[in-house]
Amino acid sequence: MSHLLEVRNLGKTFRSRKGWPWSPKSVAIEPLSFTLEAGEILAVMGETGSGKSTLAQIIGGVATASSGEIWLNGQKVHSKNYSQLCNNIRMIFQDSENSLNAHLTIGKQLEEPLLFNTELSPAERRERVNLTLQRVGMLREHWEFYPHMLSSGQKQRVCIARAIILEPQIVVADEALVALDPSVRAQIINLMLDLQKDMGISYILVTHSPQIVKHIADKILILYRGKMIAFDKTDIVLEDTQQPYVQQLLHEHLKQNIQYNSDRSAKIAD
Amino acid sequence: MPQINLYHHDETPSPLQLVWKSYRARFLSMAALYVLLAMILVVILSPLLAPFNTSAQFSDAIALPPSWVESGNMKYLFGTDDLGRDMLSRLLIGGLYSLGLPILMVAVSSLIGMSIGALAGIDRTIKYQSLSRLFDTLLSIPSFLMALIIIAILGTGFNNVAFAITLSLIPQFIFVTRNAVHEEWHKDYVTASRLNGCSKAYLLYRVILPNVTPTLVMQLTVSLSVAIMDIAALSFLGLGIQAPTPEWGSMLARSLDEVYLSPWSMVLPGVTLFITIMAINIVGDSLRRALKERVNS
Amino acid sequence: MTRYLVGRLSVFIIAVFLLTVFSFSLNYLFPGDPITNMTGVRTFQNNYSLVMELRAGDENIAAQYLHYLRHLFAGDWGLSLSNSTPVFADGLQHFMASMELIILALLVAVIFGLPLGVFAATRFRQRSDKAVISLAMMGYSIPVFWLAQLLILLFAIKLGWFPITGQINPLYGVEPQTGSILIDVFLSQSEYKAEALQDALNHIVLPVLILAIMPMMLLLRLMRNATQEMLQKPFVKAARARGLSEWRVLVKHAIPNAVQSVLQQTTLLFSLLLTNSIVVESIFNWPGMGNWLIRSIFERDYPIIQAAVLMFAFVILLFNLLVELYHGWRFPIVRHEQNATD
Amino acid sequence: QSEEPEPAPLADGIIYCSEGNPDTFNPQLITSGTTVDATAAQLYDRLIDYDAKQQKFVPALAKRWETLDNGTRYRFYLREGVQFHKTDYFEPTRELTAEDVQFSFNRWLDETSLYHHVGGSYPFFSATGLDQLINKVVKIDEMTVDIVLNNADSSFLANLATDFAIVLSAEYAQKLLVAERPEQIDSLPIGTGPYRFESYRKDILIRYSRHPDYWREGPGIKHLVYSITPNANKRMLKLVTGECDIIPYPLVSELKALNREQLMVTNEVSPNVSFWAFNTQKEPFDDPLVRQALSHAINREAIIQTIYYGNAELAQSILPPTSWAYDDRGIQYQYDPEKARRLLQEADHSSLDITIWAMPVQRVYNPNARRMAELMQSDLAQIGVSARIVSYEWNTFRRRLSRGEHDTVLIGWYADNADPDNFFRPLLSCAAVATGGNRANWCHTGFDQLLYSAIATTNPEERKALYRSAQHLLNQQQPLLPIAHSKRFQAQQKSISGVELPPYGGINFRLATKKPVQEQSQ
Amino acid sequence: MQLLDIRNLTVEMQTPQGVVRVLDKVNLQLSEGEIHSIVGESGSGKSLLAKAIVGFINPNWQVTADRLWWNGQDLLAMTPKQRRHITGRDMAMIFQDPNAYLDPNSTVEQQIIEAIPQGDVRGTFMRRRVDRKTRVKRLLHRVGIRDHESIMDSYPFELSQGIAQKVSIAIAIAHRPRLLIADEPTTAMEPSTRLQIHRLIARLAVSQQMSVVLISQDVASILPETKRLTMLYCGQLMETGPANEVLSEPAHPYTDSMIRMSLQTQQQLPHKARLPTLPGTIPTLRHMPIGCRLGPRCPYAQKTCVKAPVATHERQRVFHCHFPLLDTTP
Ligand SMILES: Nc1ncnc2c1ncn2[C@@H]1O[C@H](COP(=O)(O)OP(=O)(O)OP(=O)(O)O)[C@@H](O)[C@H]1O
Ligand SMILES: Nc1ncnc2c1ncn2[C@@H]1O[C@H](COP(=O)(O)OP(=O)(O)OP(=O)(O)O)[C@@H](O)[C@H]1O
Ligand SMILES: [Mg+2]
Ligand SMILES: [Mg+2]
Repeated sequence: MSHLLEVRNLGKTFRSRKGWPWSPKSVAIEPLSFTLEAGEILAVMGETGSGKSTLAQIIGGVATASSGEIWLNGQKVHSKNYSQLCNNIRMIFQDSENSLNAHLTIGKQLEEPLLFNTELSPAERRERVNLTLQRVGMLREHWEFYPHMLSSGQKQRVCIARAIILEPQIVVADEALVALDPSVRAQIINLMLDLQKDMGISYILVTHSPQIVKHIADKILILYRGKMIAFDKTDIVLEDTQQPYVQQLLHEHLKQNIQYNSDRSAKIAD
Repeated sequence: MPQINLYHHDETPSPLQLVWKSYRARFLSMAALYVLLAMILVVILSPLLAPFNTSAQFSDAIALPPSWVESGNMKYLFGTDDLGRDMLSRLLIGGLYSLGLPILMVAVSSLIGMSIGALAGIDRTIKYQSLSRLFDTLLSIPSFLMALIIIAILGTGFNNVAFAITLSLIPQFIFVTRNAVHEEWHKDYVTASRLNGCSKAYLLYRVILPNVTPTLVMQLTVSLSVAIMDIAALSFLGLGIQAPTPEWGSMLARSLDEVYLSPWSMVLPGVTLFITIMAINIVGDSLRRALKERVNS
Repeated sequence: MTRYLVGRLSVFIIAVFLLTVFSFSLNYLFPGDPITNMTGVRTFQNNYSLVMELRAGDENIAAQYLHYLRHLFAGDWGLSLSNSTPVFADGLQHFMASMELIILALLVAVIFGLPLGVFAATRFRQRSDKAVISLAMMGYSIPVFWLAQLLILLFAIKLGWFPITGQINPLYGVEPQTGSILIDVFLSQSEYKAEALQDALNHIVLPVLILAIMPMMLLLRLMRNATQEMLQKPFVKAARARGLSEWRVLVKHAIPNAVQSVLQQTTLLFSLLLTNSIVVESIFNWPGMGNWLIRSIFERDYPIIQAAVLMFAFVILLFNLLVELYHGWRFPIVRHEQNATD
Repeated sequence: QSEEPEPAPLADGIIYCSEGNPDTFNPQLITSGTTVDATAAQLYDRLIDYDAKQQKFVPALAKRWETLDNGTRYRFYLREGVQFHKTDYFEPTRELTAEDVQFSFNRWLDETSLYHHVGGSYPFFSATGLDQLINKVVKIDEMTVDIVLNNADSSFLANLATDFAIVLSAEYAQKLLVAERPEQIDSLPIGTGPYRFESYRKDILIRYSRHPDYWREGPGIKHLVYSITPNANKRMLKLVTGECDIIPYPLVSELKALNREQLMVTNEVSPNVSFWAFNTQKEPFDDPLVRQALSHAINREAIIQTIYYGNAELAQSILPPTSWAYDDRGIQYQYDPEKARRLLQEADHSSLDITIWAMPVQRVYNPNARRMAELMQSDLAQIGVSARIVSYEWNTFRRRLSRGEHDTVLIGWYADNADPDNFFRPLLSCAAVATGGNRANWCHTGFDQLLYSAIATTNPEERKALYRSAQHLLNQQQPLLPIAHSKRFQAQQKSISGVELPPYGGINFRLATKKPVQEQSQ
Repeated sequence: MQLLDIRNLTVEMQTPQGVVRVLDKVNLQLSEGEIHSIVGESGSGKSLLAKAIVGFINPNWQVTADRLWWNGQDLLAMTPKQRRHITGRDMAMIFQDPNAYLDPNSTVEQQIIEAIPQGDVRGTFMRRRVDRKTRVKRLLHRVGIRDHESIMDSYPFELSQGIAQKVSIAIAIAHRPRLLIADEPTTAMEPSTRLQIHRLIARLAVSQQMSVVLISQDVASILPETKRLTMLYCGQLMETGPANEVLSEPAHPYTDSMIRMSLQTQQQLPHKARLPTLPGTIPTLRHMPIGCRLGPRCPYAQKTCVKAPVATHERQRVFHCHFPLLDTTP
């Protein structure tokens, strides 16, 4: 049986400076391979500049790989084939502020993928958009809104709505949780988990936070200067004490603990 | 929209409406806009409004001062020039050449320049930094100089001047459009739309265009004032629209010979030119300001 | 810096190269015989065939271009069609005369424009700011030829303070050597040097003033907006929070950064300055490039048109290069930004 | 403001703001007034001069002359001790001799002369037929020259006294031949005149300085500068600001409006005419009917009022009324658009597209040709003729004009001498077609016949009759429409004196002086 | 005596919709050498409070307080100049995005030198230069930058975020302030860098005898050394008290949910379980609820919550809630 997503020897090099044909190339990602199954959450970790975003962008179709292949359900993914990509892999960006078009209403923006990838009638499209808006916890009235009228949490919800409206199998999120308030962050995590439960979506999550990784990831992929130095189930990576780098990345911050009287707060209903 | 808003009880203005709202709030901006619109209207209607033919010479009213001066005559509101031609009619019809023609030229050159600029902006073949730097460098040659070169090649004359200025305005449009589109192109929202599988045309017209509209409108105002200045300066130097045509710059140039006998023939075209350019500049400036205010809020 | 320098210089060199290609092609675009347009030797003159041979007139275009380039760099820019004087030597004098005017105007614009802009920014949206800025708007919108006429009427005719044409009273007998009148007076053998210098200064005031007004107003507005923007920036607030005096914040932090952003728009400034210099020189009979160009267009003196265009474009490129180099040298962040973007 | 004494260089120099660049520094080569103004009287001397006050010829380089052989031979006795200019490009070793006179005349006369082809053509001499008239120039001895004519000619002495018949230095010419730079004789001039050449910058100035060894009374100033200022308005402003001491063709009415007391405007009657010439070798102007029709269409009264501000007289003939040969028969070609339209229809041209070439410069006879063209444009529009105004830089303008590229041209003429012949042959003879002086390109054998018969006789009555019929013929054929005879104006600082305006063109700075203003007012 | 004593600080600003209280009767006490954390979500007025302390409030805004004392002196009664003097001498501030708060066009060295008080360096011109340089080096060492040579000549854009933050701390402590206000100094940083900065601040607080006000969004990112903790929500003070007490026994429902939302404290939560969270979103300025602003989101809210709760004092702790989780009955 084929995997949902199989990445084979994917690598990416950049010219360090465009315009100088003879300038040396820099390696952003050295060839790496991994697989992802349906309904899994894969967390990608690593320090700044280790190539996390590059990897996410290649899988999301924003950038093209210099080498290697991506297979989806046993089919090869062609990087410029947007319709194949759209229906299966979608991307959420870090900066919800910039990833929405300031001059289009939310409804129009959500309609866009439907317009280009389905044959739905306008009424059906509208219905689908409304449904999706509700699914991410927003109202049909938001159709008429412009992005600048929404809070950052709502914007991130719209981005998620845009990602799931075509019912993809994989959603790639590049540091999508960083800029959010704690309460909103928890809401969005809940939303993502709910969606996974409902629709069986797999996530590829780029993040810095070991807490989040520990809580929701099924697998962890750790990059160090473009090299994949660990890829396995979460608990296995967490237990792995061989690599100091991995330990540093995952554990240092977990030490600091707060004694918290949990009996009291049991009063709070979920 | 018959739906009820549950959360927000305000209207939902689009960003462009917001810009307009903050533009509208300033008295000076609106005044300049009204002046400009009135000018354009007057220019469009000038063949109807002009009381006399521009070349009609009234030998009984040579170098008559404007009507508000004691020796003036109400028949000739702004007085007459040294050949006894009605100043008001000449100024009005002159607007066709000094304001109408630049508007036309800017329209044509913006159409051409923006199309090329938009294509260049999204074209990945011109991605080399040095190459685009080079274009930027070459585009820094002023439009007036380019117009002069074209006139040197083609010779003076109405058509050649119009052609020269139109041509010389195009590079600025290419430059501005290309940079604006290029900048937007790398923003996340365009990437997102691209990932939605949008066609290039959709990307350009629906996604990017609204975002660069204010920049382009601003460039339009800049180009318009440049075009007006250029054509007036060329005519003033005698290389533009030639004498009997009542272009404001050439009227100004020929009025110099009688500054003392009929000062109004120099003051009036100059003031008209000045007000027109100032109105355009204020509109452009206010637009920039309104835009900044929207971004800040 | 080296990389930045090399990058800028190579762009400059390529631009100059393209410029020569352009001016070469002008010879073919202008009406008449290309060789005549290049050299100023008319077809019926007896040395035409010699020139034809020298310029590879019957070989292919590439060879002609190479010859053209060689002559160009050797300073042989042909002869004027109207009076057969060597274009290059003439051009140098006109060039210097223009530069004198332009540089002085630029200085005036900078000396008055920048401080006024800063002043307006510190009084942001107060009455004095509004006054300064409306004045700037008016100064920026006034057609330069009209302004020149008004100022001539006021200062020269009504008040009689300044003369209106030329560089110096010709009776001082200062012969042009460099073209720049102040230098020429200095070099001249005249026994009335002091008086001549004063006369020359008197001549230069009005054109410089008129030429400076528009760039000055532009600079004022740019500087005001930039300073104003900088005063809103976090680092300025941080500097204030550190207890630095307002003056120090302005001088040490706001102004240098504002200057950096203003410098990015100098292209506009130069094109304004050069465009206006053409008009002003024509009005004041200033023997500079602009005047030369306009006259030669009237006289269809193609070798001169070509030379003037070449010089103008070269000046612009050079100005831009110098500003960019200064910019990159003084403000390292510029280098950084430009190396980072593609 | 001019309380302080001026520094020396300003006190002993005069600036004349001329209206254009000279074509050359040799008036033999050209008829352009600008060139003549800049060179003839300043750099050179002639054998004889014409004294307009006494109305007679006076000695100049020739201290006396006599007529021999029934007026076909003139003998000139040259003045001794006449020095040529000493400059940094030439040092004369000898004084003026017969050789110089012979060289100067042979330059335009003798096609075998080495210098004949250096300058190109000699329009004045060919237009007046002087080159045909003179047989040869004979050197009798060092200080005596004979000029031998083919036939007696009443206008000979008059032509000899014009600005064109100047004397060059043969020694300089010889030196240049050796140096293989003969063309330099016209660009770095050497003469015997009151001023010597210093430098010339195109479009900017010509610089002269006093000739220290001048043979007669010279100027009271050391320097003379021609500051080249084509724009009339600018010339006037420069006069007001004191940058010019004298200007030609002032905007008289403007100056009066300015009312500055240190300035004065002089005017003089001047034998000149401005006219509208039709290129008769071009369709449809080869048809006299068309020319007449167009002539009726022009409101010349209005032109006199608006262009000349009334300072001119409506021209009925090409000859000014002051000339003894003038034919006064009332107004010719009355302003009559109806008639014009009718005539045009008669000639089968109900609508016409023409060009009017208008001079870019002011001349005595026409202060603003372009504006005049604008006026005419609207007049012509009334009879259904649409006219386009064409103008080039002055030298280009004349070059193209002589190639006959124009349809019609607004130009004019002012007399070089007192003889009525000077209005006819240089302007309308067949010979003038070839030299480009005939702006109408009109060659009429009958008319030429009349002119030559008038020249051949010395009987005034007979001549008068011949010229009358010539004018009559002209009136019928109408190759050109005379427009106005203008007064000649000159504006100057009151501190300048001694500047002479000879009635027959040119300007003479020989006796110019400059006095500080205070001295004068005492 | 308290170093800083703020009672009922209120900041009101004019909006097109009317006057809005952006800070509503906030109290803050701080004693010498103490680390005080202020926690709240975005828009809760944390930065505003900090700005009110250093006196950088938009002059059009209305600032009132029963007491705004610095070291016994009333800050509100001072002229701007006096206040600036005190601020410049005794206080320092660092911010979330260090790069934006450093002048992009001067080197690190120049900026640190500028922060060194003039009176500290004496002697001849040359001596002063050398002296200044050694001081800069010492400061850099103190904030844990060993590679001082290259850092000194760098421009801010050449620094990584962590280093830049260290530099801005160096600038802040250059004049040995008595109070350091750190406004979310680590929010956008990687965990390892964040840890470094936190340790640095804690160490400096002890070694320099500085009081520190640390502002953060999240209870997870406060310093372990924190003495007291203040919770803000929408400009209202929710709860304040000794940090360990507040964290282990939150009295206010908001504090409680903030703690529970933080994954750091939720070790026992099952894998992929839904997280506890407050419903709804933070209200915008224009739509502030009346009374207790947490009202619409509070799981315990009842009718009385439309009235602003009064402060309840419980030993060291103060909280504003009608229905506190803590048993307050004596
Ligand atoms: N467009 C590009 N051109 C050249 N180099 C690039 C480009 N994009 C990324 N790189 C380089 O590739 C490497 C990986 O970058 P990437 O953005 O993937 O890192 P990251 O792990 O996402 O870092 P961060 O945590 O800061 O987001 C970096 O060294 C970066 O400099
Ligand atoms: N300059 C300003 N103009 C208008 N409103 C402002 C301004 N500064 C702050 N506010 C408003 O004041 C309130 C408090 O702002 P403040 O910056 O203190 O929040 P914060 O708690 O620091 O939030 P964050 O975590 O986002 O930094 C916010 O609602 C904000 O919208
Ligand atoms: Mg990244
Ligand atoms: Mg904040």
